Amino acid sequence: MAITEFRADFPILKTKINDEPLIYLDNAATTQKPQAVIDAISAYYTADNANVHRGVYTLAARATAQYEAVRDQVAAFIHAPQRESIVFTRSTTDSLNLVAQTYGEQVVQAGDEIVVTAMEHHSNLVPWQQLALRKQAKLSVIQLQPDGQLDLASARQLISDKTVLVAVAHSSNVLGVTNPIKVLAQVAHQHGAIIVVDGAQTVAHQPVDVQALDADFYAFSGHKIYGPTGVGVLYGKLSLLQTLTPAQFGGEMISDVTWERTEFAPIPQRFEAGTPNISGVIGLGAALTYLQQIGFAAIQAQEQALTEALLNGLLAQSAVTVYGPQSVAQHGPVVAFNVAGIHPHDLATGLDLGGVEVRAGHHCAQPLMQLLQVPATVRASVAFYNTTTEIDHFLTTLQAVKEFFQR
Amino acid sequence: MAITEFRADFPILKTKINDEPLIYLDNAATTQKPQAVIDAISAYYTADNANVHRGVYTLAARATAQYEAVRDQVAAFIHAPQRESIVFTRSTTDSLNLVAQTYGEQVVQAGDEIVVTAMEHHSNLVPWQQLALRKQAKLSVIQLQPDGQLDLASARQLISDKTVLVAVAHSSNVLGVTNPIKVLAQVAHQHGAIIVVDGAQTVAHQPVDVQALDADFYAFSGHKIYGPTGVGVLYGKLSLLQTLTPAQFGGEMISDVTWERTEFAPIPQRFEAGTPNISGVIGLGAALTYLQQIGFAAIQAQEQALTEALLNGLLAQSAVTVYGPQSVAQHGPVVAFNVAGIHPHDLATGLDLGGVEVRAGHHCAQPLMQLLQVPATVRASVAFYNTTTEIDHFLTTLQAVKEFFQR
Amino acid sequence: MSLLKLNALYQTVILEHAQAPHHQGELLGVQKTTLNNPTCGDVITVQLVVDADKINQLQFMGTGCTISQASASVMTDVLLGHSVPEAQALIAEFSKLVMGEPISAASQKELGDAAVLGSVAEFPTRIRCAMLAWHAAAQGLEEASKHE
Amino acid sequence: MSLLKLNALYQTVILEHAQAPHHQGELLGVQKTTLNNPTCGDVITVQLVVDADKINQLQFMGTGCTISQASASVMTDVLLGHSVPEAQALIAEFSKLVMGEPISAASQKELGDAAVLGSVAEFPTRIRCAMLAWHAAAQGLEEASKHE
Ligand SMILES: Cc1ncc(COP(=O)(O)O)c(C=O)c1O
Ligand SMILES: Cc1ncc(COP(=O)(O)O)c(C=O)c1O
Repeated sequence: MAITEFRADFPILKTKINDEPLIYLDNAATTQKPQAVIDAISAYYTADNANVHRGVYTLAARATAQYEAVRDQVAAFIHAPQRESIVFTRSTTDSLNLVAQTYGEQVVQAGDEIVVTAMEHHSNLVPWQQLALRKQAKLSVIQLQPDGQLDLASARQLISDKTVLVAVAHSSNVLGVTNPIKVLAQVAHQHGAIIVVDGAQTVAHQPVDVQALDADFYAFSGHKIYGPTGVGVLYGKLSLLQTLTPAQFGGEMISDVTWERTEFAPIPQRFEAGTPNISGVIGLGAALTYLQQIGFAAIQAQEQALTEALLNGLLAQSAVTVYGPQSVAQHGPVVAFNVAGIHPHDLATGLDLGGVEVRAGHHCAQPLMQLLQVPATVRASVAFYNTTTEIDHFLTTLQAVKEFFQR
Repeated sequence: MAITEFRADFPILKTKINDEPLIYLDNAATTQKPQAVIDAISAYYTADNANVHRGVYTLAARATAQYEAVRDQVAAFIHAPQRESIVFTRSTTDSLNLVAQTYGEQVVQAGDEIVVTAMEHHSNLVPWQQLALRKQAKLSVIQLQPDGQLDLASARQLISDKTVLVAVAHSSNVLGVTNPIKVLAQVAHQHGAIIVVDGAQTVAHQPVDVQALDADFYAFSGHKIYGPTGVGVLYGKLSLLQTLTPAQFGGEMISDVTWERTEFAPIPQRFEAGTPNISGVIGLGAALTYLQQIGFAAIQAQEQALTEALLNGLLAQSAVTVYGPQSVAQHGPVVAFNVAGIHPHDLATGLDLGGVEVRAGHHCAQPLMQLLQVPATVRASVAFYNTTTEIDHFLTTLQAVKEFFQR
Repeated sequence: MSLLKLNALYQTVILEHAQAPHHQGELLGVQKTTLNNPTCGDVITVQLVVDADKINQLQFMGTGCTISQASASVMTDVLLGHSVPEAQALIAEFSKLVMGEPISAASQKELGDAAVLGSVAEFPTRIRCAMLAWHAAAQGLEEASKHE
Repeated sequence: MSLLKLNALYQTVILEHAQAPHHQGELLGVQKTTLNNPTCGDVITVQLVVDADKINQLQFMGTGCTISQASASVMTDVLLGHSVPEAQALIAEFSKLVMGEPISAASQKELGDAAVLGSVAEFPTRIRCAMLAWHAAAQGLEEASKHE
């Protein structure tokens, strides 16, 4: 089956925006959902809905089995050595905060150093910044090369024996670069630090092997990988998760409760307080099954072709500045840019009138915007279901909008 | 329209369990979903899916408008004075932990007292117990009357000027009682304490007015009020929410971020870190709209009739002990019971073979089980879509199962 | 794509104001009120002087999109010379206008060039851009009143 | 409801074991291994004495449902007299059995009354009940081996 045929599985891609066919190029913010995911959620509520882990009756057993099967699926998907390493959360943000509220609270001490990179999303910066402020630890920022790639020399210089934790995006949601996690993990581990990887922008676009990367924690969101909103994943090394006290309490995360004290359940239950997002987890399972049907080989080939058309098309236009690497070899499916003299908001509104949905703003990376010396950028990001025709249409519309404002 | 006609809106109620028609009596664990809720989620993913609060394009504006409209709806539903008081969370558990991690962390000090009741669910007990342990505060437990109702004399005795926080269930998930929140709020406020109300078992069964109750915080889950899993609500008084620093960081909960510090967004955004459960919130909105179509008058009348049949039917059987009040006037739609000599798990398995889904276990209230001196109970809980025929069938099946084990 | 749609939002008068804003620049020694739009990073600073209950001076600084710049420019034109209560009423009317609520013909007239920004009502995500300078002015007026 | 279905899970031999469990009660002065099933509050304590590499004494205490009580009772019958490695192998076989995995006819025979608990495989929520005592025994054996 040709990759372009999968596009038909996404009902929203047949709709119109402002009387123009929808051209959805904000995939880095959230992806669209295939019918298989929508159907899995409906099917769950239509035939299997019950609370998990609690009931001895058939319906509850069915719901629990489906929920827990997705844990196996996720473990296999990111090559985790065991299912117990997979904790279901609300989102990447929730996963990263969970690490800050458990490992961060329980391990980081005054004088310790936490290292982040200059390209982090607020979700992988602010939790560490606030933890550092609470703990009187120091936050250091790995710098970037002029083309937006991570400066490994800066990383080697900043990560020292004082470092307890390195927090880094696997791929940037602005610059389109993917970071050398394996190398960073090695450097961190040499100094006795752990590495927390934000995989929000990566898991939908390339195979991830948390063991090969040697990541201590790895976080991602369901909604950015064709799954539902409200579900995220935190992978943690077994040996780390086992030592941590949970940060949220209640429901089935206990083993024994008296008025005075509580014994917590084994991992991963220990970190899943209260009724989880059952339909969300099941929807995520359907998304992973769907993705695996297509296969990453086909996805990567298509997304590279789209990125090439997008990047080169933008670079060919006058007055356009592209942030991050200028060559497709280093550039993932996210392209941030600006047009001289036109505010990103005005560009996005113009494109929107042509049915083209792109993001304008700081992309939750305000400090990176300061580094780039812009208040905001436009960002176009592709998924395998986009077409080169759409990219062409985007480029033509952009040209027309530019002419409107430049007249 | 007769209340019984609404039953047809719940597709799962037409399915079979173990070749018998499903009789779903575990509504206190989670309710089933009407087609309107399932359709709202599908419609969102089919036509409107985009990330909220971030994009200037049409699709993002549509998603944001729908998401924020539910905030107004929830505010109206629980009679909150303003929309800014409504924070979307993952669940009741998440809401209560949010209060513990913000108000609890920021206000409670060594020597302070936190008061809970003997009937609390783990989700409204363990967060306070762990907070008390962290802060060297004292946890006191309001006792119960012999029939399971809250002992107000005990409450008045325990709540003192040392008390900073009273955490109490609006309705018990085991005893079927509803607590006098207004009185407890008065007592708490007289002593300068705040009251945190767990409304998980209440909002689906009676109208709630947080202002009339004078609750400082009020928590509930979408999945127990005919909405999706993975979405919860925390209501907080404006004056309280405004003083609190958030506990989770990232995404759009900021106003300004530099490497060194972060300024947080106004409430309620401040407490909603990362991409929220957008489809969950929209599904919750559909559930509230649906509920309001039926109206609480009809719901309460039907649920009282069902509870009466259930409670009296159980009390009429030999060897049955019902926990909580023995008269329907004091008994809400949750009935916990045991049969002498038969383990609750065996009963639940027997009932399950007859298509009847009831809970057996500690119902996340282990300390209450110790108080009742049982390791576990069976629990049957009704919703308006149940029928008296179903209750009859449940009672007959229970009789047959009893006979099987007693032979 | 139809450029007609772009014309509806970005009318000539708006583009002109954005390209050559009125009353832009710093008033030395006058208190500043700064507001930002976190979604896009736009920042607007408003400075005003109230003398004998009239707004005698009113300027703005900052960067932003066409809508926020044009709106700041027309805001200064509209509010200058008005009393504080009059200015507050006009801000309220402008707010209604960009939210798509009906306003009286008299208000419409008083708002002058600002009335053109009524087109923003059809672009919900841009309402914040249009309101930014006006919100800053409202806050500046409140502070100015306190100091009296 | 068809009582036949109940009969499939609660076979006579299971009901008999639950009603009059074998080797129930405390062994004074012998180390205890206690496990609980958090879902239902069941608690099983196992005590065992290994002598000349054979399980010489083995008793259990605790409350629970029919399945967990019967399973504890048959567990004591099956494991008593076996060497530690033999017992460990039998526990592994029993675990397979209740998970619905095929086991050899020899194992089936060795498990005796315990083989009847294979019916639990069709009741996924009850597998934990059936395994509780066996898990406790496995843990007790591990501790006993350490002490040698
Ligand atoms: C009284 C009560 N409080 C809190 C909860 C926790 O709700 P959730 O699991 O949705 O967080 C429940 C339900 O499980 C409950 O019955
Ligand atoms: C790199 C990166 N990290 C973290 C996040 C946060 O993801 P979520 O909003 O799903 O928590 C995002 C997306 O917004 C992202 O792009």
